[in-house]
Amino acid sequence: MRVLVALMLALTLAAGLGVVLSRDPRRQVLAMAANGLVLALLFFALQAPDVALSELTVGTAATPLLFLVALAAVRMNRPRK
Amino acid sequence: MSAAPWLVAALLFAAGVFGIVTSRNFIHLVGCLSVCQSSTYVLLLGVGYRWGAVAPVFYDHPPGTPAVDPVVQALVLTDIVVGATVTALLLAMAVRVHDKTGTLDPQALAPFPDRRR
Amino acid sequence: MTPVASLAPLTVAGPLAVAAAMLALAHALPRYVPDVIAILTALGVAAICAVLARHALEHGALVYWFGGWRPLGGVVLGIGFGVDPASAAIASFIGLLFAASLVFAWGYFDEVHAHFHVLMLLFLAAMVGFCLTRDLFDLFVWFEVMSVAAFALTAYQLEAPSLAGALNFTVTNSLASFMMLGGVGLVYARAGVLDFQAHGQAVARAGHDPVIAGAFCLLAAALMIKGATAPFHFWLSDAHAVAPSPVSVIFSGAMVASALFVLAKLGLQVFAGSADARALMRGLFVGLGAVSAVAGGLMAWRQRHLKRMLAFSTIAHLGVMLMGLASLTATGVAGLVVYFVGHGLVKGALFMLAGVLLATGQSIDELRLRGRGRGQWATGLAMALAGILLGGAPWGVLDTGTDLVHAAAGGLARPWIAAAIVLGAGLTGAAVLRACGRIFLGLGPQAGEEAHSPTDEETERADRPLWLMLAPCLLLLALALLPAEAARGLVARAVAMLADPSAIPARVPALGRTSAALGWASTALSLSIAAFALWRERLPRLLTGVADRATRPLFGVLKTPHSGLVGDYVAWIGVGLAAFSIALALR
Amino acid sequence: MSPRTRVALMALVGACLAPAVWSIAAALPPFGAPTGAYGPTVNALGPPLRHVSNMVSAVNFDFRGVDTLGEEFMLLGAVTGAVLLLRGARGEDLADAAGRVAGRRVEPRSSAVVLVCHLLGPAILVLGLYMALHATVTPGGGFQGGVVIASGFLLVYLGEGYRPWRALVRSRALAVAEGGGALVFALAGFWPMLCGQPYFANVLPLGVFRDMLSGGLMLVENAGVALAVTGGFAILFLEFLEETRAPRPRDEPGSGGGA
Repeated sequence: MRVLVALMLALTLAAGLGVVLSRDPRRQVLAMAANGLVLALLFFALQAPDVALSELTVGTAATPLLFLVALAAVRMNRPRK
Repeated sequence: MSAAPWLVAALLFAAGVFGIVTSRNFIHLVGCLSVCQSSTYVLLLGVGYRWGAVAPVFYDHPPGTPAVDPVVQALVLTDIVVGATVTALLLAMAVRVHDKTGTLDPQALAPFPDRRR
Repeated sequence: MTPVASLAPLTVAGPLAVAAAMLALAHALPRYVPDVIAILTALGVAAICAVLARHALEHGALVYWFGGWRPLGGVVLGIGFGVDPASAAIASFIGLLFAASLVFAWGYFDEVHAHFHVLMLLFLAAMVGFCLTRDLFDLFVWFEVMSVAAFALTAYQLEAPSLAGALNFTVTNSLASFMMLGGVGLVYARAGVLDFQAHGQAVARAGHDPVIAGAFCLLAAALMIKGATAPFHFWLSDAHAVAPSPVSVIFSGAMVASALFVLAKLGLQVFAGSADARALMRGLFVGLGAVSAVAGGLMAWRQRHLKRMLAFSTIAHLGVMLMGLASLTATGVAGLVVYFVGHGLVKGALFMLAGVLLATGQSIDELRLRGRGRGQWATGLAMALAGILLGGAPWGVLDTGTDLVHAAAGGLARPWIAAAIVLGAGLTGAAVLRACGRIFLGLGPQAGEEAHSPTDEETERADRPLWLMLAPCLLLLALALLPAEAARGLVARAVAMLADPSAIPARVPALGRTSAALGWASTALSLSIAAFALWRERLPRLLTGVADRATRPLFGVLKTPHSGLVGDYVAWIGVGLAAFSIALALR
Repeated sequence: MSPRTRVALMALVGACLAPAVWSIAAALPPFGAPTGAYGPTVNALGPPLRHVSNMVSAVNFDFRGVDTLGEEFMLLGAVTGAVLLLRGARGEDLADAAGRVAGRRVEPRSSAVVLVCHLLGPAILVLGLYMALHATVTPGGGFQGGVVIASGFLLVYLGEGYRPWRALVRSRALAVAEGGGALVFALAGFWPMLCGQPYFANVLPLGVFRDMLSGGLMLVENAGVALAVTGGFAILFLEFLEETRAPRPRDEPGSGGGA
C-alpha cells in the first residue's frame, strides 16, 4: 500500500509538471486529461472513491472537453482588424 | 514518506504558479491554475488518510470498520466543483477576449495599457 | 429555538431560492419584474439582519446550527452561523447597499433573461453567508460563490478592458481561494475542527506551532488579496474600474472591506491565542496598511479615469481599515466596523455619481468631461460633499471610524500611522474634489500629472431618468452624514461580543474620542492640493514646474508595478507571502 | 516585468518560502495517522443516526448541507456567467436558432462511429442515473451522475449530428432544469422549518440501511443536485460548442452588455 501511494504521489507531481510544461495548449489538453486520470487513481489509492469518480468525470472528461472546444472557438474567430 | 504528500502539494502549487507567471497563452495559464488547485486536493485528502483504513462507505464493510476521514473527501468534492466552474468561466472569458483583441498572450492583455510605454 | 433565531438561515437561503426561481422562470418574467423582486429581496435581507443584530445586541450572540447538528461531546459536527451584533449589522448594511445599487441600476440591464439580477442575488447571499458563518470551510464556500458572481459581473460589458480586468481579477482571486483552502487544510490537520470557536481553543492549546502560523499566513494572504491591500491589491484597480458602475458600488463599498472584516474576526476568534499571528498583525500588517493608504492615495491622485481613481482611493481606505484591525484592540476593530459602513456609504455614492456622469456626460474621463457638468448642480454638490467626506472632514460616520482608528493607533505609539491616514485620505479627497471642480465648474484647464495616466472610452445607457439615479446616491450620502458619535457605546458592546461571542458584556465603556484636529488637517490637505491643481495656470510657472519635477519620479516608480499584467500580479502575491515568512522568521 | 524577470523573482521567493514550507511539513502530523475527532465521529454516527452507508454523501447533504448549497449556487453562478459571456456577445435571439458555418463541408459519419454512439449513449445514461440514484449507498451521487448524463448528451452530437442534438438540448429547458434543481435544494431546507426544525434538519423517514431509498431529506437534496448539475453542465457544453459554429456578425458590437 505504501509503495502504491508513494508511486501515485510521484506520478501526480510528474503529471502536474507535464501540464505546466506543455506550452502548446493543444498538447496541454492531453496532459490535463492524463493529470486528471492520475489524480483519480491517487484518490482511489487514498480510499476516496467518491472524489475519484468526480475527478474522473470532471477532470478527465468534462474540463479537457471544454478546453478543446475553447481552442476550436479561438481558432475559428479571426480577430477584427 | 510521513511528509511526502505535504511536500508534493507545495511543489504542485509552486509549479502552477511558475506556469502562470511565465505563460504566453491564456488557455495554457488556465491549465496551470488547475495544477495549483490540484495541490489542495492532495493536501486535504492526505490530511484525512489513515493507513489500513477502508473508504468511508459502509456497504461492503460493516459500520465500525476503521475508515478514512469522510469530511475532507466532502470538502474536496466541493473543491472539484469550484475548479470546474472557475475553469469554465475563465475559458469563456478567454474566448471573448481573443474575439475582441485578437490575442491570447497575457503579456499583451492589460486593461489600461500605458500609452507612454 | 427562539423565533428570531430561526430567521438566520433566511438571510442566505432566501436570496438563493429567489435567484434559482428567477433563473428557471426568466423567460416568462415581464420587464422590470426582476428589478422589483431583487430590490425587495435585498431590502428583506437588510431588515432581517437588522432585527438579528438588535436581538443579538440585547440578548447575546445567536448560534444557528444547520440541520440541528449541535456539538456532541465537544465535537462540532455541522455548520453554524454565528450571529453576533457586529456581523449581523455589517450584513444588514450589505443588504441596504445592494438595494440602493439595484435601484440605481433600474433599467440599466434590460436584457431578457434577468442574468444580472440572478448574479446580484447570488452575490448578496454569498456576502451575507461570508459575514455570518463560523465554519472555516463554509467561509471558503461563500468566498468562492462571492468570487464567481463577481467575476461574471466584472466582465458584463464584454469590451476588451472589462474582459482583461475580469481575467486579472479571476486569476488572482482564484489563487486566493486556493491559498485559503490550503490554510483550512493545515488548520484541519492540526486541530481536526473547522468551527471558529473550537479552533480558537485548539490554537490556544497549541502554543507556538509552525502549522498554525502557516495556516494563518495563508488565510490572511487570501483575505488580503480579496481585501486588496499592498502588495496583493493590483487586481482591484483593474476590476473596479471596468465593472459596470452599479456593480462597482458593491465591489468597493462592501465586497473588499468584508474580507478585512472577516480577517479581523479570524484574528479575534480563531488566532487570538497564537503569538505568531498577533506579532504578524501588529507588525507587518500595520506597515502594509500604511503603504496601501499612501500608495493608493497617490495613485488615485494621478488618475483621470474616474472609476479608476475611485478604485485606487478604495485601496487607500482599505489600508486605513487594515491599520485599524491589525492593532487587534477593541478600539481598532470598532474603527474597522464603523469605517466599513462610512466608507461604503461614501464610496457607493461616488461610484453612482461616476455612473451618472457616464450616462449624462457620455464619458468617464475627467479631462474630457471638463465643463460638461455645468448646470447639474445636484450631481455636482453631491460629488463635492462626497469628496470632502472622503478627504476626512470631521462629520458623519466615516469620521467616527477614522477617529477610532487614530485612537487605536495611538495605543501602538507609532506616529507614522496617523500621518499615513491623513495623507491617504487627504489625497483621495483631493482627487475627487479636483475632478468635481473640473467637471462641474470647468476649472483646471491645465492638466498636471494626471494627463499622462491611461484612460478609456466608455459610456453607459443615457435613457434612464436622472432622479432615479440620484435618489439612491443622495440617500447614501444622507446616511453618511448621520452623527455616529451616539453609536460609540453600541459599537463598543458589539465589538466585545465579536471578540467573545459566548459572553454578554454587562457594561462596556464607550470608546473615547481623540480630537477633530487630524480630521481638519486632512481636509485642509485635500482642499489645498485640489486648489493647486485647479488653479495651477495662475500660479508661478516656477512653482508648478518644481512641484511636477519633484513628484514625477515618485509617480513613475508607483505606476510601474500597476502594469495590468496578470503574471506580474501573481509574482507580487508571491513576494507578499515571502514577506510574511521573513517577518515570522525574524520574530 | 518580463517573464524572465519574474522567474528570477519567483526563485528568490521560493528560496524565502522553502524553509517555512519545510518546517510546516515537519510539524504536521505524519501522513496516514490523523489526529482529529471530526471524521471518526461522523463515521460512527452516520449509519445509526441517518441510516445511510456512504458517509461522504452524509457529510455533503446532511452534516454539512450548507456547503453543498453554496457549491450548487456557485455552479449556477458560473453557468449564468458563462452564458452571459458567450451568448451575450452572439445575441440573445440566436439562443435557440441552430448555428451554421458557411462553407464547411458536412462530413458523413462512419457507420462505426454511429454504432458505437448508439450503444454507448444509453449505457452512459443508465450509468449516470445509477450513480445519481445510489448517492447515499455507494460512491457517486447527484453531482457525478449529473456530469455523466450531461456528457452523454454529447454522444448525440457525435453520433447523430448537430441538428438532432440541438433538437434534444433546448437552452430554455436546461435553464429550467438548472434553476429548478437548485430551487429544489434550497426549498428542501425550508421544509423542516415549517415543522419548527432548523434549516436542513432531516425530518423525512430515514428508510432502511443500505437501501437505495435511505437518507430521508438527503434524497430530495440529491435529486435537486442531479437536476441542477445535468442542466448546468449541458448548458456549458451547449454554449461552448455553439461558439465553434455560430458565425459572428462582424460589424455589430457586443449587444449583451448595458454599454
